[in-house]
Amino acid sequence: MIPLYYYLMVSAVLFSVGLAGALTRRNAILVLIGVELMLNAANLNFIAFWRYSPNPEAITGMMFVIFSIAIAAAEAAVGLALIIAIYRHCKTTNLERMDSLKG
Amino acid sequence: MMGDFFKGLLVMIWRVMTDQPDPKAEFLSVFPGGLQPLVSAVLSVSPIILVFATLFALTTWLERKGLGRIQNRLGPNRVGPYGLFQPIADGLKMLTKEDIVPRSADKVVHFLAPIAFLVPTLLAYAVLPYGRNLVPVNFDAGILFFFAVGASTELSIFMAGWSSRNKYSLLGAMRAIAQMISYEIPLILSSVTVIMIAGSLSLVEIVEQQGGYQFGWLPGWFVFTPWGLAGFVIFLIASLAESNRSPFDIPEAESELIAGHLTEYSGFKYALFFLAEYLGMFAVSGLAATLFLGGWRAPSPFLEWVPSYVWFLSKLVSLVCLFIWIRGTVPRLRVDQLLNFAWKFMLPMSLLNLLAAAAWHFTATWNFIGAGPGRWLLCAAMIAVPYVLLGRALTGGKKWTRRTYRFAE
Amino acid sequence: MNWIVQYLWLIPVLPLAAAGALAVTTRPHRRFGAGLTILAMSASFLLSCVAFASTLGKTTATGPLHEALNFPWLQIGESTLRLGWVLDPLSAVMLVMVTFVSLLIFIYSAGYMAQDENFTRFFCFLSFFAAAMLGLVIANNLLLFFVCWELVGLASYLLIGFWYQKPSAAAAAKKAFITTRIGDVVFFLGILWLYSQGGTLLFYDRGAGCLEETVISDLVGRTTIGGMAVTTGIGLLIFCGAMGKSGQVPLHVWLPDAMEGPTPVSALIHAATMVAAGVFLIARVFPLLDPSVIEVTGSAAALTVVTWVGVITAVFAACIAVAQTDIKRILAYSTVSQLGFMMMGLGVGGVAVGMFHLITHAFFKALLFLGAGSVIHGCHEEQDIRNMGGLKKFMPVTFATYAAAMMALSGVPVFFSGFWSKDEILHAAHGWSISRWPFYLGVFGALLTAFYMTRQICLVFFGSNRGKANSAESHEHADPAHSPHESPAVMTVPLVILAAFAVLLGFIGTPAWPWFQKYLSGREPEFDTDALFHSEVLSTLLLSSVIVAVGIGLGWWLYGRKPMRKAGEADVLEQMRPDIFGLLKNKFYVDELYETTVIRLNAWFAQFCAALDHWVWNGAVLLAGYLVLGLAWVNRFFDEYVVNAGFDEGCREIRRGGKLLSRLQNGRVQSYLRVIGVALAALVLFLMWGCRAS
Amino acid sequence: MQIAFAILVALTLASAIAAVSLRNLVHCALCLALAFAGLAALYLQLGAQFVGFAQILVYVGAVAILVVFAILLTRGGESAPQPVISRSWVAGIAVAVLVFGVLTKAMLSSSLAHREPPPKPGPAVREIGNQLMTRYVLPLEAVGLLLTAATIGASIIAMQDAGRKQPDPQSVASKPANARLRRDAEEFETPTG
Repeated sequence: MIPLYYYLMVSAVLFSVGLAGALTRRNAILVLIGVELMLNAANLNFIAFWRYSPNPEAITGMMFVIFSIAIAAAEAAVGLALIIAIYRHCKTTNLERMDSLKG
Repeated sequence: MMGDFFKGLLVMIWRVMTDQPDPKAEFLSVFPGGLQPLVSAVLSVSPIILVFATLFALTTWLERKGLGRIQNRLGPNRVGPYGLFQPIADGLKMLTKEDIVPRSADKVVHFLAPIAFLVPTLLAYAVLPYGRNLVPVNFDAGILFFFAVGASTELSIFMAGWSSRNKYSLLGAMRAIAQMISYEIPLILSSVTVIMIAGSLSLVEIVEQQGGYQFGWLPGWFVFTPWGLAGFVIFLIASLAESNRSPFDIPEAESELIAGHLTEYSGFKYALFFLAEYLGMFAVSGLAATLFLGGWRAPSPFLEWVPSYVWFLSKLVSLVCLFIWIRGTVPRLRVDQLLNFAWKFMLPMSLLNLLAAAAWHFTATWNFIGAGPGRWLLCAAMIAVPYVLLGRALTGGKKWTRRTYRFAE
Repeated sequence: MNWIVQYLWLIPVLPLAAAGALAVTTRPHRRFGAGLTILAMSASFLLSCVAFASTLGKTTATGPLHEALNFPWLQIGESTLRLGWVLDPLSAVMLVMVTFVSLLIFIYSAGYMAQDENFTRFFCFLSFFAAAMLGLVIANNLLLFFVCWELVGLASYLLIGFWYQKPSAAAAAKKAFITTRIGDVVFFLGILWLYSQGGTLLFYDRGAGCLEETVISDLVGRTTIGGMAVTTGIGLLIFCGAMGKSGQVPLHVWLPDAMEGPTPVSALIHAATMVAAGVFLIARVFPLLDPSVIEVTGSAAALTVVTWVGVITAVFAACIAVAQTDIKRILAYSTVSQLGFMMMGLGVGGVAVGMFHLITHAFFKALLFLGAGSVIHGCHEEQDIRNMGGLKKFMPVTFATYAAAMMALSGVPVFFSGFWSKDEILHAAHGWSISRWPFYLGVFGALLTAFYMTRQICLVFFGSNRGKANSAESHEHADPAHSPHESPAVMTVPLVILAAFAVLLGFIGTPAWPWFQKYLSGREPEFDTDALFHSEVLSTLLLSSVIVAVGIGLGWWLYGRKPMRKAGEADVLEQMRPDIFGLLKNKFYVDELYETTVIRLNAWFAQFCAALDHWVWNGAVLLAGYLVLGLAWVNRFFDEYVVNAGFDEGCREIRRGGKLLSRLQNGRVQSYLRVIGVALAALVLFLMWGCRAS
Repeated sequence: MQIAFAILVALTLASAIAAVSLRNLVHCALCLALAFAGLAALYLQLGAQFVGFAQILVYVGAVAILVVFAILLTRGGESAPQPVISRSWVAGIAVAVLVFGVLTKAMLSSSLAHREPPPKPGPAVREIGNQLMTRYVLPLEAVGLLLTAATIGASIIAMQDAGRKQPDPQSVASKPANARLRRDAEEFETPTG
């Protein structure tokens, strides 16, 4: 049977991959993708902990994932809409050129 | 060894024929333990593929014949009796055609698209209960599974449209996705009513719930309740749109954008798409039958002896015929009409239907005189009144003038 | 306490509400406007009738019962100012009269103003006026009285100037307003004096009111300049207000000009109600003028003044009326003279006499004005009686009612109300202790009244038509559009009703059955016919009948016998004595007199003030201005070269610091994210070590 | 079991890495969808059926589509000419590695990392339903509100502001898909690629 920390490792890798993507890509959408990946890594953690918890009848972990999925969906929708709006405003999705808020 | 193999096979077939529980057990016992899951999977999958592939072939023939009749033509009548072998001929043609890929196309995605389209469609069949004990996998979230895989076909359509680098394909794909997203919501909402009443996500359970007869003769199918009827209609319309069939076939409108996302496909890949679309249609009508028409249940007590899968298949086929009929009758919509219809009419109606179902659920405990007719009237009113009002509001009180025909000189 | 007294306030408030509603209605809603006002008016008419009925037969030992309802309105330090309303025979009679006449006139105006574009505005003003008048009638507090009084003045200003496009109308409105204002100022002085002396302005306050024994007997004790009793002084001041409002000489000048307003307005304000307000005021504060009515011995000197002013006004105005040619002006001057009669009646005979004439006069004068209005209407806005004549056959109803009113005014014996009321006055004057002259002058005035009314009616209704339509007698009915015509029913019906009252109303005050007088003084009337044949009563009756006969006969002999042929022709009297006639025609040159004296003085003073302003004050202001400018300049210099420099330096420093710090914020999302990542790592590490430690 | 797990993990991680590293954005989006599918499969393997299907339904069915649409609307469809890696990528990678290291250290040092799973719990879907309706009903309401707000907000943000481009009111209907579709029609008149 698979021990828990396999899943934890997987989610850690997934998380850092997402983080790396969010940190290194120029395109805003790619950054969003990275964020989504990080979220899913967290979800995987929850599910894994639920499954491996001493009493899986308490389905708190799953609940948490369900809610986080819903919220992630909302977040994706709004985020993408924002990106589209930004694109329409300054004709780029390149994060390095969206620095009009610099001091 | 060989003996009990065939014996087991025969027993299994007999049991399947006569709706007996757990038909596979005896036959599986022949095999060594390691193989058993694999064999059982094969045993569940292969009949589905065979049956529905045949059904697909027959349906193409039936559709062309039916449309021909509707359009006052003969339809295919050359190959075989009544052109019955036409599908075979078509299939041969398709398979032997050259497979063209545009130079600028994104090869990988272009290649993956039909597969990504076909696989989920086939997966959807896994949860349908075909007969009394005939269900491949009995997930207790079966209907959710169905919709999940159904939803994942949209991406494949996008892949097809985007990868072939053709404006018509892209437009078609975009239209298809917009349409599918828009109509998925009424589809799911109208089936949520059933889930609410049945109290389960498992299709088997749902069919179980539809047993028995009300008033002694009317089957307990959900379609025979106010909310059920409304839900059934909404479901049918939405599933028409989901499976890109006329009058909602604008994604592949031949006359506007030549077959939409299928423009750049030919030969085998095109055949796959074609197959997948029809399979999708079967699956969704199968789901409709399961949710509203009582699945494999017989319409009346004295027809119980007929095997259950016959009922299921007959319901499915009649739904398919209905689809064909609609396709032959109703003209195609415009994009904005389509979406307005989805968001301004279908969505509110399905929500109201949900309310009606809730009312039905809570009035189930009524036990005064005339409670039965009372809740019938209540729910019916809860659906009918908003329907009339909404219709009024949407048509903006405009009168339908007589249609005028314009001919080319 | 009588229940109707609780709801007395409704009577003025209903028309006020109607006015308010109309003020926000747009022009097109004519029917609504008229309907609303008439509805409100009739409602308050009914209420008034109820109130009137409730006062019948309520008497006390001393006199009529005054049912007052007072409430605190304003708290100034120690003293609270209390307002309230009172219901007693006086106000009840006035209420009924005012509401009834107003109602009829409203209905009439609905027909008269039918063509006017500002229909709704007109009704709004009318209703507003009625509200103010009714408030004045029921007021139980001199202040409230004064407020309503001023509102009435405002309403009359608005209504006189209703056709403000006509410069003459605007001027007339201004004149009326200012002239009455002169009186009002004095009136207000009187109020203040009364408050300072008596300490209350409530009329009736369970014995503590300013018209009741305690206060009055306290006031009559004190004397002021020239040994005059305080009450007398106050009474005179208040009487000045009455003079202004009800056009006594010398403040009568505004009343004739007020005829510029629409005829219903003239009828309502300048005949029936508002001008009567002055008389009503005197009747209301009568105890101040003559303490004896409430068994307080004190000087009634003020009454003498009232009497003399009344007499002079009566004769003076009657004389002028003889020579006027504008139909409404004649009526206006006759109003003035009748008001004089009322004042005289008050002076010589007390409240009952004056009020009786007021009531009867209200009806027939309103009727006269409405008739005149109907005549003007029928003759297409023609007002000069020289261009009329022979209207008898064109407008029979108008003629009949008009004739009735005329006879009532000139006091044709027995059957007409004017006869009885005027006879009352003459009789009282005859019995006046101080002097006989009022009697003689009154007789002369009555004679003139009969005369000029006859003259007017002859010129208007008899003879042949001298209107523009057929100034050339060639074709009588050439164009019916311009030939006179009878007015619509909505106008004639009120005429008929008023006529009925003008005739019958006299019988409630005959010497044989003096119901009215008794009612006012709160006693039971008793019926005795031989009071009629008491010697000097009979003699005055006969005398006044003779006078009337003479007056009418003279008028007929001069004007009726050989009617005026055509418009341009000179008046008969003018042919005899041009000088006198001219004098009368020009109203004794009173206006001109004021023009040369008062107004000239005023203008001169104004110019003087202007000069003062321009040279003295202006200079001072300029000086101050330059001073301030100089200061400002110094200030600016300091700012620019001391303060600004310092601040600029400071700001520059701060900005430099900010630049340095803002490097941190480079606006790149990802760099922030990096920081977050590092922070996350740091946090986890910290937690781990934290756990290890614990 | 192990094999399936290995395959799934390999698939998921590979497609995740591809999703953040490929040049062509659409490929990235597709790989993202694949990664989501793999995760869903992992959930199923962990016995969380409902969550798995929900994951597919939401992420593959909706979020991936949204991403794709966003990509096309921002003309990211064609491969970018300029370098797709930001200038400070070294620092980024460094931070990511740091975080990864810390996480692994935390995990391995924790006691319950090597816990074995208890026997499989019973079918949880009905249980989830009950819990959602009873214990978690308030969060459920909140999430419903959030989703509504997000829908409206997203459609308003992404809507072409009506004054400028689309005078007719009904195309600015209560749905981004509508406006979206029209915008595609505008933006992709010219064949891309």
